[in-house]
Amino acid sequence: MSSAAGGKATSIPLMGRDDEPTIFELSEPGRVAASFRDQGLPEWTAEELLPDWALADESVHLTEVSERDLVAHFTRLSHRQYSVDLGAYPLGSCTMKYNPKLCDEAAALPGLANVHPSAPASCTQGWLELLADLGDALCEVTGMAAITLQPPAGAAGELTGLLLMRAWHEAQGRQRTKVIIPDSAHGTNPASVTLGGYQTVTVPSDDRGLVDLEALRTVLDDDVAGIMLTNPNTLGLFEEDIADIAAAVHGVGGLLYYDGANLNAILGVTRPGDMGFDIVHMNLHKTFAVPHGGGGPGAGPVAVSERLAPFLPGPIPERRDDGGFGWMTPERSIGRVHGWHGNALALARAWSYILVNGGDGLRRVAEGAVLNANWVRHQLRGHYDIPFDRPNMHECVVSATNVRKRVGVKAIDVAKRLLEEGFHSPTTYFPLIVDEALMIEPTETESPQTLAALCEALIRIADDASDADHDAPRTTPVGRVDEARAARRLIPTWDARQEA
Amino acid sequence: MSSAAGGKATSIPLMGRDDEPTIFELSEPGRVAASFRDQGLPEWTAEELLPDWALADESVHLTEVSERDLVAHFTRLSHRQYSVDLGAYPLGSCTMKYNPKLCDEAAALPGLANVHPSAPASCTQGWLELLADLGDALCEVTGMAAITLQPPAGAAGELTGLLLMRAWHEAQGRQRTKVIIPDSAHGTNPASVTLGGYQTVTVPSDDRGLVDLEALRTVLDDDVAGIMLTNPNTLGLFEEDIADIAAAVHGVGGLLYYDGANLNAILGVTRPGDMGFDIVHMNLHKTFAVPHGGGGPGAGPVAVSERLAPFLPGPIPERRDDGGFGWMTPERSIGRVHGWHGNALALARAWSYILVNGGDGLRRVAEGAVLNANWVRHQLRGHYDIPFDRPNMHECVVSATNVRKRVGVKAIDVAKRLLEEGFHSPTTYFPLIVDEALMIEPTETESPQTLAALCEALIRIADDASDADHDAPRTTPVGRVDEARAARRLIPTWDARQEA
Amino acid sequence: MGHYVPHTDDEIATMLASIGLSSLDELFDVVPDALRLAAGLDMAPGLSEYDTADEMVRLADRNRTDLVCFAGGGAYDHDVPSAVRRVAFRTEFVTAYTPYQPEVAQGVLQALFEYQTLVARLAGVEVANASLYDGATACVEAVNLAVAATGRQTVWVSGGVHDTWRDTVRTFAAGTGHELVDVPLVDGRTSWPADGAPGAILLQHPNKLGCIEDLAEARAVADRTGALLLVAFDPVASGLLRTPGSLGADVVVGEGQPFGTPLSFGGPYLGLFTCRLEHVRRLPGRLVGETVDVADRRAYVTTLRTREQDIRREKASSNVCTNQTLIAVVCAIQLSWLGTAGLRELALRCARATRATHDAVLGIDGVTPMATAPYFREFGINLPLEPGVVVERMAEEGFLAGVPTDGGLVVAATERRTAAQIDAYADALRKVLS
Amino acid sequence: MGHYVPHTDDEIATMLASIGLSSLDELFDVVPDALRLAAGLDMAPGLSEYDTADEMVRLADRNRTDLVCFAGGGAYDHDVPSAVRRVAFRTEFVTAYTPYQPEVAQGVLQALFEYQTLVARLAGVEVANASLYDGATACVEAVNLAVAATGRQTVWVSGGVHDTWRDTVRTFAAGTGHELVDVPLVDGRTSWPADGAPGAILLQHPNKLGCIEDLAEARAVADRTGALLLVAFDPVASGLLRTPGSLGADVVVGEGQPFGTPLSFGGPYLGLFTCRLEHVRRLPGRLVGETVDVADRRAYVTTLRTREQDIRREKASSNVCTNQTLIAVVCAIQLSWLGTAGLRELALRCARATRATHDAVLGIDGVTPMATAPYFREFGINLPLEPGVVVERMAEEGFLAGVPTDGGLVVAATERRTAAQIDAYADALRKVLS
Ligand SMILES: Cc1ncc(COP(=O)(O)O)c(C=O)c1O
Ligand SMILES: Cc1ncc(COP(=O)(O)O)c(C=O)c1O
Repeated sequence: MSSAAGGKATSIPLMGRDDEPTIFELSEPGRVAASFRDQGLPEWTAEELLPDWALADESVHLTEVSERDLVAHFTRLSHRQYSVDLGAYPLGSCTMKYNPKLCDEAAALPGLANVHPSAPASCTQGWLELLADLGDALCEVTGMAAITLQPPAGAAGELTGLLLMRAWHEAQGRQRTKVIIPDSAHGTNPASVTLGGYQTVTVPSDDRGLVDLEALRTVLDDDVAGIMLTNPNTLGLFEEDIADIAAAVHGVGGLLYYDGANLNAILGVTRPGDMGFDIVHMNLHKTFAVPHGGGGPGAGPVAVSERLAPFLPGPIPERRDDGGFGWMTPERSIGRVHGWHGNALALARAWSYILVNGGDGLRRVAEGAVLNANWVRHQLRGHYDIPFDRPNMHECVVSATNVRKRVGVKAIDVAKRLLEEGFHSPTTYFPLIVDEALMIEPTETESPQTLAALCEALIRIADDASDADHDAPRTTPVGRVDEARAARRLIPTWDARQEA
Repeated sequence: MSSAAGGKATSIPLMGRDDEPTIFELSEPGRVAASFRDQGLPEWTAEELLPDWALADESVHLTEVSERDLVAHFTRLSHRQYSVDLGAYPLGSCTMKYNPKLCDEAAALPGLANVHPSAPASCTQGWLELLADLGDALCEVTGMAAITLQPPAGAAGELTGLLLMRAWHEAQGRQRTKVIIPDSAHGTNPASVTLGGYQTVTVPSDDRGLVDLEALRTVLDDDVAGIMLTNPNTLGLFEEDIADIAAAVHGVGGLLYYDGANLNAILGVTRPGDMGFDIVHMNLHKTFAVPHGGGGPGAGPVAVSERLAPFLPGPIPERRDDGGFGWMTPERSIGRVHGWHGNALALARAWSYILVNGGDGLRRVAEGAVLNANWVRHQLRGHYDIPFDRPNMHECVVSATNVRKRVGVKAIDVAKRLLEEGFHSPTTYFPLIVDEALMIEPTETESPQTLAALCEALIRIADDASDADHDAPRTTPVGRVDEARAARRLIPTWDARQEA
Repeated sequence: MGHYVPHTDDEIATMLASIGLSSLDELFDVVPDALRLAAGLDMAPGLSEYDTADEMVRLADRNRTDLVCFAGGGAYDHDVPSAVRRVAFRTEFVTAYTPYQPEVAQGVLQALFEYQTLVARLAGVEVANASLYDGATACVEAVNLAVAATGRQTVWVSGGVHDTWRDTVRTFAAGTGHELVDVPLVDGRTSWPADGAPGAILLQHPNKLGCIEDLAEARAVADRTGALLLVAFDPVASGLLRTPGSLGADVVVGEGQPFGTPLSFGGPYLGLFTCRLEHVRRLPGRLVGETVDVADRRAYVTTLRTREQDIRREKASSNVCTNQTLIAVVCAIQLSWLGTAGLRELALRCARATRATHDAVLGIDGVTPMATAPYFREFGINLPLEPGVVVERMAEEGFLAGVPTDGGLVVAATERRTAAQIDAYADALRKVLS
Repeated sequence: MGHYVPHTDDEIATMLASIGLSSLDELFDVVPDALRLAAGLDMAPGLSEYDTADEMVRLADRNRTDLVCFAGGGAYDHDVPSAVRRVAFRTEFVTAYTPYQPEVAQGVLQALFEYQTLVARLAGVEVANASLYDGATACVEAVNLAVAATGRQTVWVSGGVHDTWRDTVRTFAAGTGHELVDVPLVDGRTSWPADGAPGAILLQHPNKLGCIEDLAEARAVADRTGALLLVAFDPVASGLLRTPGSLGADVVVGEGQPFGTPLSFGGPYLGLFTCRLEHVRRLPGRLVGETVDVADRRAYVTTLRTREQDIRREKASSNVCTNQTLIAVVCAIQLSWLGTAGLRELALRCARATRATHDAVLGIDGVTPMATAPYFREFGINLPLEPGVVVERMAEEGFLAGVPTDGGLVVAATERRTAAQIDAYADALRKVLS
């Protein structure tokens, strides 16, 4: 292997120390960037067009900057920001893989971007065909029968799924109150359960890091609406007993919900539908190369088994016998979960990603992701604790407990030190059942060289850990940030700061 | 005025100190980024298609990287690069103004970018109309009669102009051997003179910093083919005697060549044609918002007066009576100066810039450029020597002689210190007639706040100058670079380095 | 083709060996045989980048983008300057994750801080979050906040709220058990019930017929009933109209698409969520705050995290995690580009084009207004033909005629619409109706 | 409209006052009245960004981009991957100037260093400069270098060099006074004169008819006559053919457009200039070299500057200043994306498509080959009709048929051409000729 690591952002350690003024500080009375096209209309005044009582006395103050200063300001801000295109981002559970540039261009096609969502089907056949094709592909990948593409993110998909669960149970004429989630679940799961109108019942993990089947059986009764699982779970471990779990839950008339955040691990290998899941959400921004955009937008389609199809949100694109496409709304639909058709351009990105990879390529994705994560676990052995040291899938969770015990350096210090080494940090303190957790998901797009450099850095950090690490990071645009003060002395806007 | 300066790249120190490995170090045997479309053709082997004697024994070794590593490498390199969009770039003679983003998008239009240059006029009417419109506009701006858009840069324009001069004199049945340039001329002028087959005769500047009219008269004789001038000249001063100069040169049958590098200063104010110039080149990458691209590409159209039109390079776009457009080649054309039609997409950018500004906007450009440069000169007075302290046009040339005498800090040290302050450096040691020259061209797109911050920085540097400045810059991706060693121990390629 | 998995066969072999395996399949030994997808996915093999692009272009070309757009209903056809596109989609913004590590995320964090400031000003309240999914789901969160704040389950929802937004609120109410009461429009304005004790009253301003609501009256109703006043506003209207906050709204939500985001077939759009400071601890989603770093340098960070699902779990104020940050950045840049004067000009030009369109079409036989109340940037008309049919026929004429609702058609015109287009639209409509 | 001059009226007044002026006009007092443009420019007033964009689109739409391209002649219709576009046009590369201050220009400098390495490898010689304008002007510089090196004014120029490139060489020879001798092609190969003492011999490989030249023979001619061997090569050919350097070329120039640059109506393209190390001090244009900074860190800088016009002035090796750096960066990224295997594959696919096209059209009545010598990626055909007429008629059929030369038509096919397009092309040509 060559010495250099492709995924190490060797330029990161010097991201600007100088802070960048806010756009408000750059603002100067009378400065203008905006220009407008010639409409050729009468220049009616506001007073001629609108009633006095409705008109503001003075216009809202925004900014006053030139296009030149505007462009420079945000360009400089971009230089104070880490990103996948600068280096590796082994942020567990987030699947920060490299997203092919072709997907950016696909989503920017005028023929997709310049279409009004209310335009009649006769004028949007291309969009409808795209959405129908994507839906079919996602059903094939998950082994489900029908799908809604409306949910704009994973959490929205979860809540949509829980409302489907509720509608289904009601259709069976029963009221159920509980939804089971494992103690390793992501926070959105319990939060969604509450919004779905259910109580959360937590089932512990056993010493394998998997759902404790016995413990599960004890909480299963006919008041259980269903269970929410990720598989592989948030420890990166495959729930080997999933078939028994499914049988048990179905046994009491409950439904299985699949949180698809970790779908990247099993593409083309196994399918939630085959495992017995009834409802599945996918995070297209994790598995299907929708870039994260600094926190969003994403897309969280929800696929379901045959029996739940009649309850899906509508409208849903459907193939007509004449080869054309139209919209249809399932007869017992729970209603819409988005103002329009979901994050359409993100869906288009995902479709281009599926086309370029194909069935064969998707399986390669899973293989690469799982290979990388297992290799990392092997490297870190002996330097970090590995609470569940068994074959993992797309991510591995290690613990800095030994380091903390030895020199008082915690997971957060390790994370900040890694920033100095030119990598983004792993996810820390999640899942909650592992203390000093470092959740590492290399993804399939990082090369062995990058993984080697990442592991070397992590090992060096553990082995050389010292008090000084509490001062890390020292080479980033700003040093360690005072989060407590931000909450204590809340400054949510520039105006609040002016008053403060 | 608000405190913050829009054009100060306060984030400049962010650019990585760590060096970025070369793409060759990132290369790994067997790694592939490329993919090709499905052609549906027989998969003939090279041996089936080409004669053995022509085939290479082994393929040329390039690189072997993944798309992910490729993107990250060049993205990180971009973080080690200063640019106009990061901050002010007061690089005299280069007119580093902000270039409207709309011009980028205009030049990227598929209808312009995906046209083969040999396509017949019947298929390229849009391009021909654009070039004809641009040519007309540039003739209006310069006050000339006809134009060639072929020259790809200023120097190419110069040489084209000199060949036109030569052709014209020959058409008059005379051989002339000398071309006059002022001692303040840019290096491309004398270099072009030589390639044009003439000898350079240098005329000194007088104590006003202008062409010494008397000295000029003494060198004028019937062996003089012409004179090359910039106006304003490279000191940023307007050649007030231009009318007399023109009369004198024309008096001996010589021609006047206008180096348009400084055209930004006089847009809509005065025109080379009206001053008596016969041949004019423009640097569209200076005046008409073609971005410099790290050193090019540019465009250097050459406009001429009526009598020189018959000699222009061809083909030239022309309006047909039927409203259509075609190509024509002047009867006594010197021949082509570019393989096709010049840097066409750069020409399209310039046209969009002219459209958006219009005649009124172009005059504003000149006003802003001249106002900014004069304001800067006034600010720096007393801190730097100002050899020719009189109203200047778009740029002002100051000298660090006083600073050098005081503390031994030279113009280059001032330049390097300014980099630490988050600005690009002015042009240094040019024009040659000013020692320790710092040539400052703020351009019209920088705001008063930016100019103030720039001047404050320059003044601080001069006033606080000390030995330590020889170590500047200290906050940039690399420290002061050893240029001597580069020449002494030449490493022009990665392969040379491997051998070295 | 898996172009994006870089590993060479040699590397795969080496890595497998170093973890004690001899084949890629063995990586999945933990998956019970019964669950293995023996035959692989039933999907076409991967294409080259170029063949993929060709297919995407084929699909894109099957959409009518030639239609001159007079449709609104929450999605507006505004111009977007090149500078905004170019800067907002820089890869550092596009490929970053949620700013969990503020030391290397100041770019996104500061952009969001500026976004929050700008949006809070548009709404006229003190706090804005870092974005929600879209206008419809922002209404859902507003209702949830209000019910939690007042402890009252009943919510009055004005019939002036976009149909699809109301549907969305209703869908999620099934989970939370909120009781939604529909309040009708009378001549284009919400006419509130005389009595009742709702936890919140929700109206849209200007509403789905384009009409300007009487927010002062709504405030009075809220005061009388002890409800929170929730306003779904059109942020462009703040260029001319009084802000909802200045008229007493407690929570102001809206759709941010008009600022820099193309029509995009409906998404990704931008859920604006703002409220009075007193409700900040119930704020859904992420909030960026200013603070300092160890060296006392100004810095930004996501704050009041204890509201959020990853910490508060089942007691979280909302389940939102991934939001629409990139679109918020676009919005911040677009608002900065418009600036104070530009926003006003934008609003004025939309109002002018709408007035011109209104006057042109109301001269047509059989076309009558759905309401007489003053409108801002869209207006409703009743037609002698079924609106859906009119939309189809108008498409043949090259126009997207409007958005059908309540048996009529709502017509919108933005700053992009010219006098010539408006005349052509009226002519086409006259032709279609005759 | 001058949108891009930020100054407010107040600022202008303040600035004028501080420099002792009271109006903008006074800034130009140094310009004699007689020379002032009293009436201002006779040009339309400025447009908004959007009206400008509309006009550019109107012009763009008047070009036929639907034509399936079988034209080459130095400009080839290759695929460009999105990654190359996205990265190469990052604003740091686009809006940077010449790297005069290496401490803040390592991005461009290192990209050029990588470019020089890649291009030197393609040519098979030790040195490549940082780019020239295009292939034609690169030939001019090659001739200038050779004449300076040998002190001989006579240059033999093969008739196989693209017509426009030869015209360009001839244009500039008028200034330098070089004597150019045209050397004819015989059955597609240059047939060199028996005797003479040129300073250089210049040929193209493969030549304008697509034929592969005998470089070994050319080297022998150069040795015999004491001339330098100048080769204008197609860099794509180096994916399969021996490099000119490996066959003894002294200077290798070419057109870099095939690597990442769209057809662009002919520019900006990329002049490749490479030579043997012994000629490096006569190298035209800029050269980047590796060195170190004060702290002994690896760094890059433009070097051997004493060759250049700004220092050597009238004695400079060339007058080139601004070059095509951005296109060189594009080229470096595209070559890195292709990689070793990809370049070979690219060349092979061009050769296959060209062979398929050749076989398809030579079956047509009246179509005969212009030469029987082996060809690589284009080939010449004689037609029963005037080639210009055929090109026009083929355009009506949806094809750009080729580039006319020497009474015939040169037809090229790249990796973008499919079997279906090639068959359709042959059918159309048959139709046009019948
Ligand atoms: C395991 C898991 N479940 C659910 C989610 C929520 O998905 P989203 O952020 O798209 O709402 C995440 C996101 O981080 C996750 O990691
Ligand atoms: C005064 C002057 N003349 C000529 C030139 C040469 O123009 P170009 O670099 O476009 O060849 C320049 C460029 O810097 C210049 O400043």
